[in-house]
Amino acid sequence: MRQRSGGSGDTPRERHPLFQIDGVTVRFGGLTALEDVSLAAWPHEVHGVIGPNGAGKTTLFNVCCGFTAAESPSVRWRGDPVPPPRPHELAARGIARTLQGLGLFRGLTVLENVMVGADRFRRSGFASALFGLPRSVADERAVRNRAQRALRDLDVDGCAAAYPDSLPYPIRKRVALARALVSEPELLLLDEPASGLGHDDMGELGELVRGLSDRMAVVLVDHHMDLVMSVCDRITVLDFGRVIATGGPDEIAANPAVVRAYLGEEAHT
Amino acid sequence: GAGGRPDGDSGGAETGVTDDTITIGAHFPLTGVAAPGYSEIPTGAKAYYDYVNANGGVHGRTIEYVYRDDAYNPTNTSQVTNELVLRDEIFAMVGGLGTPTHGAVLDFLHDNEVPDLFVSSGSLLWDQPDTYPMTFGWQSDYEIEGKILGQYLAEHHSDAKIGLLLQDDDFGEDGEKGVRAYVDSQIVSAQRYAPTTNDVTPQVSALKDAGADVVVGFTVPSFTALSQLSAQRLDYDPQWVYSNVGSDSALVGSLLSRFSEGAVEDASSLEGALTTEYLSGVEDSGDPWVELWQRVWEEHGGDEPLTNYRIYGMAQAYTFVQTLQATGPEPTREGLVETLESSGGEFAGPTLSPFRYSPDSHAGVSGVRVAEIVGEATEPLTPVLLTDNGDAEITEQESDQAPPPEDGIPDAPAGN
Amino acid sequence: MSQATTGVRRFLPSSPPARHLLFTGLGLVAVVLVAEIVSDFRHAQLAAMAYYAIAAAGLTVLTGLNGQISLGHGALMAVGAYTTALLLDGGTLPFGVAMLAAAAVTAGVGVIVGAAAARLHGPYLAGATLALAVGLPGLAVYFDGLLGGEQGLPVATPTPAQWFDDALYFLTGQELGQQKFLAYLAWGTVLLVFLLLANLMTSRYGRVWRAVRDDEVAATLAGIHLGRARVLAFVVSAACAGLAGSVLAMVVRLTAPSGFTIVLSLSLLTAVVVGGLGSLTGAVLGAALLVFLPPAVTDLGTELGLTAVRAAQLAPLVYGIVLVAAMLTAPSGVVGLGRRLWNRVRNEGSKA
Amino acid sequence: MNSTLDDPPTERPETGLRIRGLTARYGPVLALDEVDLTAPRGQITAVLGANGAGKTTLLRVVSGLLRPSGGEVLLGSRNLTDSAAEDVARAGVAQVPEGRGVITELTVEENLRLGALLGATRSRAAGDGTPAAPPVPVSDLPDVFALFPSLERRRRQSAHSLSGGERQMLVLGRALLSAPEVLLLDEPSLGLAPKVVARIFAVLRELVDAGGLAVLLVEQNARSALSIADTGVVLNLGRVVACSDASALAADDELRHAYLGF
Amino acid sequence: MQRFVDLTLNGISQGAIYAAFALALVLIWRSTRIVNFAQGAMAMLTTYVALVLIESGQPYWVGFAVALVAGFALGALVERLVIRPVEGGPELNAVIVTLGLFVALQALAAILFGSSYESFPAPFALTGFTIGGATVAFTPFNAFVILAVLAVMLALVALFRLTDLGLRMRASALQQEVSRLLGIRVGRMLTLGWALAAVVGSLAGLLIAGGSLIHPAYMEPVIVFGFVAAVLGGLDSPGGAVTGGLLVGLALSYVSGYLGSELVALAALAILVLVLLARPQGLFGRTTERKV
Ligand SMILES: Nc1ncnc2c1ncn2[C@@H]1O[C@H](COP(=O)(O)OP(=O)(O)OP(=O)(O)O)[C@@H](O)[C@H]1O
Ligand SMILES: Nc1ncnc2c1ncn2[C@@H]1O[C@H](COP(=O)(O)OP(=O)(O)OP(=O)(O)O)[C@@H](O)[C@H]1O
Ligand SMILES: [Mg+2]
Ligand SMILES: [Mg+2]
Repeated sequence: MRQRSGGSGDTPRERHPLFQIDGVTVRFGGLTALEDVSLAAWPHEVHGVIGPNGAGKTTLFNVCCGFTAAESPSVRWRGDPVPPPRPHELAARGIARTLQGLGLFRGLTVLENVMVGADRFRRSGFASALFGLPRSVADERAVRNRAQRALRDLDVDGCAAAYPDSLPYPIRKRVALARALVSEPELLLLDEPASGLGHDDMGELGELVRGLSDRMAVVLVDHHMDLVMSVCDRITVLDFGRVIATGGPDEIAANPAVVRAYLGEEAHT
Repeated sequence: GAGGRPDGDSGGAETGVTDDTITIGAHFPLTGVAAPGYSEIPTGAKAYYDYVNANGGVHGRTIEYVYRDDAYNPTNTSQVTNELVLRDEIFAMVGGLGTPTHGAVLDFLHDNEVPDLFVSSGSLLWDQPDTYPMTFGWQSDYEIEGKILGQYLAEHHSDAKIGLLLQDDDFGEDGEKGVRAYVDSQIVSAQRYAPTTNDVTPQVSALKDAGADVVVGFTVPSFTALSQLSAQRLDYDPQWVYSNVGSDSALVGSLLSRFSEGAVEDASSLEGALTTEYLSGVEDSGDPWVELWQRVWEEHGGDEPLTNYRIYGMAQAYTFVQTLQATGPEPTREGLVETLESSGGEFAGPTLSPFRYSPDSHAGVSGVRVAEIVGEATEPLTPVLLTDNGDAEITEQESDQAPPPEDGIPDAPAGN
Repeated sequence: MSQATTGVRRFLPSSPPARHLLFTGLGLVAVVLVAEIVSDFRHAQLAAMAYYAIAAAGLTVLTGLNGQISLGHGALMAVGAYTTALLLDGGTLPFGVAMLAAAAVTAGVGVIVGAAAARLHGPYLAGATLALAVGLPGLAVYFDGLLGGEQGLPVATPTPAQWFDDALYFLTGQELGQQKFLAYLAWGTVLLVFLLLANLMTSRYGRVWRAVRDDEVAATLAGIHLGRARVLAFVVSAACAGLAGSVLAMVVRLTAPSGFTIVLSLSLLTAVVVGGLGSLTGAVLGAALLVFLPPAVTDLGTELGLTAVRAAQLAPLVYGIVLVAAMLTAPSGVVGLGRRLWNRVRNEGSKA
Repeated sequence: MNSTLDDPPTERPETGLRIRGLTARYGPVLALDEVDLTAPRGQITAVLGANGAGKTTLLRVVSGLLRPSGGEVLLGSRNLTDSAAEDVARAGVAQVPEGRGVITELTVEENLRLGALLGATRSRAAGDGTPAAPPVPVSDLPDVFALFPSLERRRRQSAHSLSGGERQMLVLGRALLSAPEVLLLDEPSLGLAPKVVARIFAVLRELVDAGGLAVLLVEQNARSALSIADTGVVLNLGRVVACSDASALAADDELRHAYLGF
Repeated sequence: MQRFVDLTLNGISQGAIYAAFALALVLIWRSTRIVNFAQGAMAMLTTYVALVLIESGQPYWVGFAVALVAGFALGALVERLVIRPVEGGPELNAVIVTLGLFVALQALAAILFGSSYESFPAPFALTGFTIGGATVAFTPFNAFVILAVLAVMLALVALFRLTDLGLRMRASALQQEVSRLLGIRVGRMLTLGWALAAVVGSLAGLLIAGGSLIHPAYMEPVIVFGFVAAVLGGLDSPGGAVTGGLLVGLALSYVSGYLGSELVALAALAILVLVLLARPQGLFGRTTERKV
């Protein structure tokens, strides 16, 4: 079932994780959403984060993206300490994320949606856009080409001119993914990419994610165990804001604490 | 140019003048915050022109009076003046209202050589014959009014502490200048209110705090009323002195007296306040001019009552008809200006004192008299006092005001 | 029918800026044609329409593309107008420089206002900008020594350069009057502003503004600094307002606080929405509504035999009713309505 | 409409929800094409189908949010076809909408109170003070909190702060509080942890078995849906392509591969 | 010192008026998520209704009550006829509709009642209380205004916090579709919201008019400052509206008294900007921290 592209899970080719965050503690008033959680994303690896609803998965992503401030996280990028990221700097740092909802721009066509994702590759400035200088035109063309390529890669170039609302849900999910991928990230954070997808689409998504791990590190949150178990090299399980288990898919599936807190007996098929 | 003259005895056709009509225009705030009161002025003027037209017009021509709304916004004034000048092709602008509003079209009217008569504002701007040779003021300007009030106070309230309540524009500023020329040292506080506000209690309270026992207000009527209400609230009762603009006792008094009908025992009206006059008002029922206005309004006005604003409009219209009569049967724009410069100073009319018109001056009425408000009417305290801007002296007017002509229409002077 | 449109499209340049240049050229021809045909009175109306159109175009970028409501653009126009009045006062500065300076100064104010506005949303932004519209003109009264108080500052009228006069005479054989010159000046500015705004709207900036409007979080994740994008939109739109104020000052020849009341700000917003939010064509249509509707209603009222006072009161009544009716029948503005009709015609055409 | 508890549901099938020849369009798009189906009381009817099959549309038409262009919707003897959404809700049809059904500006408790209010309205409308629907295990707030403990701790928190799964729980709890006769669930498992899904399905089964509740369950997750459903209906491109016993459906390999993908 | 006391008391009584108006805005915002720019014009219209009655010889309180009833009817009518179609649509469309309504109603009043100043009576004395021999800028009528405003505020808080009706109204405003699925008659709630807000607005109109002058545009300054007050307090909160109103009233009174009245509007701007920079949701507005 697993189509691993390399043995990266067991013998990392790199000495350092691409991205590492340690000691994440987040409190909302009296509620502790995360307590001393760590997460490391290795290149060429798909890392799953699972856990019950409200365990803090999305919050952890939010800390990684700088949307939520944690108490004293230490962040490393390829082993070097860096300041905690700020949301609008992520794209430039090579981090992309999809949202638990869709987060598509309703007033922009599919192509434009993806072009926004490619914004970091532009080179010309305000004046050349204002006066319509050739530099800006060329720049615009380049960004458009990138976006078209990204759409083609995900097989949704047919609806480039459509507006997101008019498209079926699975297509929209792909567009959202295309927008994340067009920025050519090194780290991709996927928050529930499979929610709402049918069986076939989920299968394709799994293959796609595996394919992506050749090019980048992927961290994935989802509640579909089929998907998580089949694509992840390593899994972290959160419960009540704490890490209760880490390990390969098989270890996790067999971990009684995980079964108790998350999987339940029945769904474990 | 509209309508050539077929009999061609003068050859030239003047814009806005045809064989049987003369078209003139004006701008007023007919809507918006400034509309109350001011929007009545053109209705008065219109009634008088209708009256004249019904009685044969001026030299055989009827007067077509077009007035447009500018909502007291200079941008709109500019637009409606364009409309009046370029589309309606008026012969002259007569009585356009407001300092900032009319200020916006001074240059335009000048460039298009449109006579700009009798601006409805007491600003000094209209008296610049060198820059604006076709613009004329009409009413007494705020400075001379201030001077005459100042002199009166210096004589009759020489020990008083004087406070000033001033509208924060040229009206208050010019008035203050005039008052200070005589009683500068007596002034204990000068409070200004922005015409856009709706609350003058802080200002009145400051005057009370400064211990002013005479308060001179250069206020428009609504703020006169508001200042009275604020004073009543603070139980503050100085000797009030209001500029002519804001002392319309018929209006303000009736507004205020309504409050006394209710739970307020202490009737607050303008009783006993001092003011100035350059025209007789509705309440002076014995006055022959007022009788004329009442007749005109009954015949050509609407159902609404005659007010001092309407009298103002009629009096202004009277002066314009007078000017036309004097200009003769072939009115030209230059002729109009010439007439005013040469003989405008001698016009006898509804104003208590003559105009200051001459080749060197386009300033309006030369003087006012100080009066006390008694009930809804006024009782003169001084003869009509004449003066001019700057340090011109104040003198008493010698002659009495002439009554209106029998038919209520100014005669064409002999020789024309 | 659709073939006809694609046929036309084939002859259009493919890059947006080139297309905009072409349209501007066509616009210029249209302006000259209209200006040479109509009367001086219409020139004055056209000039008025122009300054509304410029300000509305700036506002439509801000509100339509970036989703920020501003009820305070009238105050920004005042900044441009006062700047122009002060700079033209000496009589030595060319009016073009004064206009540029007006745009620049207002853009500077736009940075400050925009920085505050960037943190606010919906009614909070509306409230703050409303306070701006009402508060800022107070400065002119406070600094009455410099800014002329309630009475305002007179503005020197610009005069055409000799070459312009000559060129136009050569082209049309007609004299260039003051009104006509102002109309040319105003519409020349409109064309220029529209050209630049169209470039921006089709560039990445337009796209980024729309993205920020639609989804802040997703936009941030795409690497967009929300605050910067918002402030930039505000600055661009403020510069337009400043330019509009500058043109207004020169056309009206006076700049006074009473010319920049809240009514002006609200009119601009109305023009933008009724014309069609986010569209430059809509801005022009909205401006036309502001200039031509009230006098038309007043005239109609007078013709129906109403007194001038009644007719004048009729204008705001009808104006208000038109606003309500427009929003109920064409919620996407005149441009949106046109687009819908056009699509229907085209669909029927292609079915046939 | 006032059926009694001891009525075996199968004997009075007309007491559930019946849909006859239902057709709906979005402009030119035909989203539902002559759909017939029945959701009897005391049963779970699963509606399955790929993305875009028309499942959500079906529920929106039933709950009155969308006007059908043909066909009818009957609740017991009552015709709900052209009723407004609020009247359908008051008649006892509760919908758990897909995605955003939480009023995020209200607190968790206020959201739940809205459900309870509808329940109270319904029992008042029934006249005699007894609940309009048979007693269900979830009749007040504590019951909801027992079912979804994580909501209790967030009771006074604004619903905005909830996680995706917590929101889904909130909407479910709210719908149950309205004491519905028919429960329309649009992908209730969306974003929920496997354990919670299992619990919810078990609770549903319990509710249905306890008495008159009819459940129309729309699910992507065909396998687990069929495992608790009595009947399965498969939609494809707005049409019913199969309708039979849940276990039979699950066993039909051809159908499974063509439409259900497992 | 006397001056300071006077300015303070005057600020409080002016502030109460802004608060009354802000309460109406808050009510409509909470129950329909629309900022009603026509609120002032609607209030002006009903105040004229009261004036016509009072001038025809009816007692003040009859005019007062009829004006409130008229406000209720007008609010409901306006919502049904012109607001309903734009509800749930783009935010700006509703803004433009209320602006259009504002302009039209004001023009209508000018046509119906003429555009001149009218004095509007007050039910209580208009001379300030005398404290320690000095008369202060606070009249029995001012006291009535403040009591009325506080009563309305408490009523609104109770409505929204404690009653089911309030909860239904809020839900309808926030999510129409979900509310309908919960059996709420959304249309009725929205109409009710407008009607109640128009009653509160009419009350504000009457309180402002009392013992002062009215004309078709008399509400204009109040609209601006009332809106500023509502935004300052956080549009969602009745308590915020009253706090905001008093704050604006006091600040403007001090500015007008000590600095100059031309700075009043500018001061309002300054306060608003300062507060909103620190709290973009207003003083009492709830912030929604979670974005993702
Ligand atoms: N701004 C906030 N204020 C208060 N509580 C919050 C806030 N944000 C998140 N929480 C709480 O923190 C907890 C963790 O939320 P988070 O969204 O990370 O959960 P999750 O693991 O992603 O769950 P799910 O699988 O349901 O999406 C939740 O219980 C949520 O209610
Ligand atoms: N508002 C709309 N306007 C136009 N077409 C729509 C609209 N909503 C849905 N559709 C179309 O109607 C069809 C049925 O959609 P529906 O949402 O009912 O499917 P679904 O079975 O619920 O899918 P999913 O599993 O993705 O939720 C689809 O083709 C969809 O594109
Ligand atoms: Mg989550
Ligand atoms: Mg669906």
